[in-house]
Amino acid sequence: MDIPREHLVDMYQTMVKIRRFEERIREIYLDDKLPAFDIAAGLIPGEMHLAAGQEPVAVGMRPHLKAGDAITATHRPHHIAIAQGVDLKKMAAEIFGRETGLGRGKGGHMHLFSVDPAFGCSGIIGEGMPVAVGSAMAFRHKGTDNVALAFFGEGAANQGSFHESLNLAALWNLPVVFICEDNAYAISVPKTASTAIADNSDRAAGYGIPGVLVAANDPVAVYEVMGEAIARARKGEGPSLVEVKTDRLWGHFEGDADAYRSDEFKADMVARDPVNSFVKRLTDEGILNESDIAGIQQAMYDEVEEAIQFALDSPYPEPETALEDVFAERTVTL
Amino acid sequence: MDIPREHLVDMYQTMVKIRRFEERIREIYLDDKLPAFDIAAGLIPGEMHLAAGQEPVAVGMRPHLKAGDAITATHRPHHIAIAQGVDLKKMAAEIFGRETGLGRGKGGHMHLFSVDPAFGCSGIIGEGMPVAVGSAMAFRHKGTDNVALAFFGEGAANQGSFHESLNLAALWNLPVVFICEDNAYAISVPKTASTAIADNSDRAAGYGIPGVLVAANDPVAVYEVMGEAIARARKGEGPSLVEVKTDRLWGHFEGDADAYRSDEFKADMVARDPVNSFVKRLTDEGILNESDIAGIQQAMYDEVEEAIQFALDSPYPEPETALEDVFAERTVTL
Amino acid sequence: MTDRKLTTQKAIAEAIALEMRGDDSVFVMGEDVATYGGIFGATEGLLDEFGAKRVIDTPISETGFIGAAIGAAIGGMRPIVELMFVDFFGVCMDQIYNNMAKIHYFSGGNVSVPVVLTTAVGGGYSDAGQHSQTLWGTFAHMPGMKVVIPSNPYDAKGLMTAAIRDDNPVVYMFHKGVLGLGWMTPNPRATGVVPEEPYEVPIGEANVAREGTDLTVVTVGLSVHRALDAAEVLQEKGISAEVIDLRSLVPLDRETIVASVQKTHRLLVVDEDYHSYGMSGEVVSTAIEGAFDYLDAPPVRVTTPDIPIPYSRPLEQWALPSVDRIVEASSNLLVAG
Amino acid sequence: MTDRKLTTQKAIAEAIALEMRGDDSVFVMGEDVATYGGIFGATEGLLDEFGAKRVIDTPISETGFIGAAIGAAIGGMRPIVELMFVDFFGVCMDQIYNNMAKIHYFSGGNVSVPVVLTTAVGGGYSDAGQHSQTLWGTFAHMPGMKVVIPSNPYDAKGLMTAAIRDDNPVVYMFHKGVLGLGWMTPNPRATGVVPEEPYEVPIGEANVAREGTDLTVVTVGLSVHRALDAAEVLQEKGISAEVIDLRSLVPLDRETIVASVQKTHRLLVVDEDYHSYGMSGEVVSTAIEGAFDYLDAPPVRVTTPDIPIPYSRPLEQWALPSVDRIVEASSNLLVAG
Ligand SMILES: Cc1ncc(C[n+]2csc(CCOP(=O)(O)OP(=O)(O)O)c2C)c(N)n1
Ligand SMILES: Cc1ncc(C[n+]2csc(CCOP(=O)(O)OP(=O)(O)O)c2C)c(N)n1
Ligand SMILES: [Mg+2]
Ligand SMILES: [Mg+2]
Repeated sequence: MDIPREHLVDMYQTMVKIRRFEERIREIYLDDKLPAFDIAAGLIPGEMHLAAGQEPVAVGMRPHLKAGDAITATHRPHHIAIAQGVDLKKMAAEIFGRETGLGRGKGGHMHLFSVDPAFGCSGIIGEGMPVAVGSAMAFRHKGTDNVALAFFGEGAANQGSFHESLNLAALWNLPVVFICEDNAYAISVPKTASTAIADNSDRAAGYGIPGVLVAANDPVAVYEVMGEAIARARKGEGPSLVEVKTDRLWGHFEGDADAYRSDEFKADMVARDPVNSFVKRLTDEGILNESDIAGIQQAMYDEVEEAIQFALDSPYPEPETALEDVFAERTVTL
Repeated sequence: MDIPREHLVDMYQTMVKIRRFEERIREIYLDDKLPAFDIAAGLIPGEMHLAAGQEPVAVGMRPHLKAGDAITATHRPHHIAIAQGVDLKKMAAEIFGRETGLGRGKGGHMHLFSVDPAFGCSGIIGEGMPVAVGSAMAFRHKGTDNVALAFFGEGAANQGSFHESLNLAALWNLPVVFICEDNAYAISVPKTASTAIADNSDRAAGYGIPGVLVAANDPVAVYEVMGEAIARARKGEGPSLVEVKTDRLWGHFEGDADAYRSDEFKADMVARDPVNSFVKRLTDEGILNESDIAGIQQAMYDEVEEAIQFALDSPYPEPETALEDVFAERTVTL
Repeated sequence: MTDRKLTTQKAIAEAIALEMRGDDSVFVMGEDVATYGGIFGATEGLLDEFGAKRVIDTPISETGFIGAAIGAAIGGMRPIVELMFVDFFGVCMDQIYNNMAKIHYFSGGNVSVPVVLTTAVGGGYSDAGQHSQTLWGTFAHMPGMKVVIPSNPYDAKGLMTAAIRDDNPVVYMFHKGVLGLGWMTPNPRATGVVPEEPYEVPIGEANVAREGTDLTVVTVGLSVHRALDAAEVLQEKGISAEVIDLRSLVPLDRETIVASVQKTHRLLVVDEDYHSYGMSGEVVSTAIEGAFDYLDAPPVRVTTPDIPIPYSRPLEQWALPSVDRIVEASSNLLVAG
Repeated sequence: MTDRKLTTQKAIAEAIALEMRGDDSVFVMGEDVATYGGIFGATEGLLDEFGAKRVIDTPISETGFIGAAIGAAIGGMRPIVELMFVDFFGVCMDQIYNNMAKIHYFSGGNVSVPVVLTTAVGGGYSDAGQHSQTLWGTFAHMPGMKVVIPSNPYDAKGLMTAAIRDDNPVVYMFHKGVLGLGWMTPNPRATGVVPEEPYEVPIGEANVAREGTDLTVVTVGLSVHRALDAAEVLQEKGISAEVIDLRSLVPLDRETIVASVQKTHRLLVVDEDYHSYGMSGEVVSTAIEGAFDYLDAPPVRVTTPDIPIPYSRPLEQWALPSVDRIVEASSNLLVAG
């Protein structure tokens, strides 16, 4: 496939942005929790699931998106949100629990919701897949050619909602792309101990839809497969299931001792770090030179820093605002 | 396959018993509710889901069962319970809400539980499949070669529990046989409006287990396929998914106007009534003659009548016994 | 204004039809809602008028299609989604309470989820322990969704209209015994005058179904009918019972409860839901918090005991709140204190 | 008898290990219970001792494996099955409340379902709205399962032993804040003396965690610690608070609540669960029903308001019951009436 240069550059930039964001969140998260780790302490309290290593899954779809497309992601949502273009400042502010955050500090890192672009995520495994089916119903009703994308882990593929969602989307021929981020682990449980077959993409046959395996943690491979799946959905040809073999470079959550993965496994992952592989490829192919790369890095680092600074400069919500936003005001009245 | 005569006769007998039971329940159920149908009235109040037409699914497994095997069935449970050999008197008494019933009148027709044989059913679609997985875990732990059988409708195959149960059983290589009773309808919703693919047996591939379609509503065809699936499970070779295309001759529940199925569809079903086809075959093949058949019918009718009479002769539970059996006494103490 | 009478079931279907005519974003989905018209008739006639694109039969995949209703609502639709019996909530509660009810909050008010979740509740016709529950206490306990329970045709239409127009998730529970279905035990209170035009009954306002002076009976659903029947019996005994139909558990109209108890000085709560940790305790607490000094006797609860609902008729009828139990408890309450 | 001290988390794991040694039918299953030892350490060390056949990591299929625990229990096993966070109940509640909790009843007492369902509850560490709930009111509302909630290591071990030996389904909720985990905010009350031998704490008996004369504080879980801390502050103000740790919501030890209120004449309920339609209302009603004439003032509730639990620390800390809120409400209660 001939990939436009700007798509390659865009994917690379976004990968850098994601990685930088995750690194900075990690630093700040751990900073004030160590040596005596207290999950409730620090600038970012609570659980923190970071996606370093899974950037290819996020950026591969990016060039194929258009305004109005809707995405649901998981408890590990930052990479997807960033790739879709969710406001980075408001996202950072939410993670830091500030009044200026996407959810005014009410949601936190597992509950990032954006109206434009339409993004949502969730702390419950498998919760987002049915929602994507519903987004697609709305698109069909409105007659747009938008697509809904549902991201989920390989662990989530054993949850009942996977089955129900794929059947519904297939039955109703809806514009949904289901993307399984197979990082081989669900917390400590390896896929071999959770999944009766090797590739979830093979489960697509149970719904009569295409199932495609992307065996490499490579943005270009994801780009190609996602391009087809999204195009298919846009044309009204129905849903697809895409599975990407990817790597979670760090622990399940920050603070995870990660003792369930061998040192060898972890070293192998580091060796095949997708950001490094991709930059090497772009350099080898002459698409980017060293100064391009430095420029991109600087720009992305700046953008991330600006977002974090925005968060840090923002006020915490007033305690009593906890009572607000439970219910919306009625818009329609008599 | 060479089927022992006694198996054929046994299956026929059981079909007759089932059909007679369902007919009598139907008569009594409707008798005191018509012409002004009041679901709460009569000797048998509440919902009533009868399985006339689905006898082949039930009797086909029967000759392959052995003591200790466990079965979970659905809201339409009578045929399976009878085929497994659940005490017909206690079952009838439960349906009539009597103190002598399997559940002392607490469960009713959707909640028949028997310890020996181990039988349970449920009013919630898909609820029994995970339970069968657990029965199989217990068998494995105890080192028996027993098998757990989970029956469910084609409608239930779109419920999340189907997916989770098949994956678990396959992953753990457990002795479970999942049997889909495909009567083409879930209440009024035809399978074509609920299921993205034609045959649920094809979904077995998503779990790496055998999926077998029995395309005819025929006890012998079921017998053969179930024989293999049960033998496989007993040998420790793991679970299977069996799908049987069958017919629900009557409405979803008694009182259902059944307007969603065409007259032609219904007439076709009656024309291929499996009890009639089977008796014809047994007669044609010289396995039974007219007097055998008359004898079997009489015996089965008598058994059914005896069970119903037992129920009618049994007292209703005392109202206050409603408070009993919520909790079991502790058996283990300090 | 005519005197046209409808059953509660037809009043619900009419409210939906009127909103669907006026608002293209309203659609209906659920098991057997289209061809069958809903097992309890709440969507009767809609398929014929609006077609299969707006009245959608679903597979038995409650997590899937209720979750889909959420996505559709976020995307600008106003879905009405049916959970056939409330008893089935356990297969899909995550989508309901963790997702539908919380997204607005998580989003800091930016995302709205205008779903109406309809569901049938209640027992009394021997449908046993997985088809007879009310479980309104369970739904009302969890924040972020309104919970309404009409007891008559007028309220049923008005509350449905209000629910569809509400920008929040609304759980709309219809008791099978108040619907006026031909195949249920006849109930004259299930038919009543219903205006033909659209109107709203505001969500969160209780209804004083009968005025009285000696005690307050607070209840909801079919038990409103039982309480009204009991009030007539009590009247003959010289006891004047005020009957409050809560109509909505979330928001709960605590003011009306408190005002009535301040007037009558005695409270009886009738709750078809399980006794403990539910509605009855909340209503008692509300009265205590607002009218402690007015009470002449401790409030009394007539509820379904903490047992699965039994099948056999003598067991079930004994367990559920009945006119007799209300009359007896009211009479005792009047001499207590 | 030694003075050996354990954290609550280790006390739970020890109770399980002791029962597994003595009874081959006991086994453990759940997400991350084996290699990881349970996200909250409740199954720490069990894989090493008992192996992968009796300590089983599961896929993320709560309906599947909790349902399987039911089947195994009916088949003669005594499974301990973990629902990682109670907040996840919505994906599998059908198996829990409609199946596990009702089979014994439906069978007229013929079938037993001795499952222990362990689950982590509670907030306070900014884990937001889908990982911070207690929801014990929800579980306690539905009949057929016992519900226990230890607040300290001694009770944790004794209640776990009792739960495993019980022939009924027992929901065993451990509050993350009482476990003594190294990565949670340090809590001295989470470590305590635990006998090495097996023993039972009877299910259904509340514990008077502190005796007092001026008011009764009824609570459960981490809020017991908050109440005890508040009692110390109140003591300095000259107020003597009795603190009751319910330990079990089903069965509920109503006698102990009533007796205490009869003694102190004032009741404060502290409930980390949502305010309405839950535990707090049930405890208030229990006191009213049993000690109406003894009360000098209406009971007061300190609870989590009816909002999803917010993430941001100032919001969350404001919303959950705190020592300050208990002290303030107690002080006000003492001058009320
Ligand atoms: C219904 C439910 N069960 C369990 C959990 C706890 N949990 C959170 S993340 C996780 C693992 C998810 O694995 P996977 O889907 O592969 O995603 P990954 O973490 O690898 O990105 C689990 C079990 C949950 N949040 N929701
Ligand atoms: C979780 C759940 N959803 C819906 C229902 C209502 N219901 C009862 S039977 C039925 C149809 C079942 O169809 P199928 O599984 O094909 O079995 P059949 O009735 O055809 O034997 C439905 C939807 C239920 N009991 N449980
Ligand atoms: Mg994973
Ligand atoms: Mg069917």
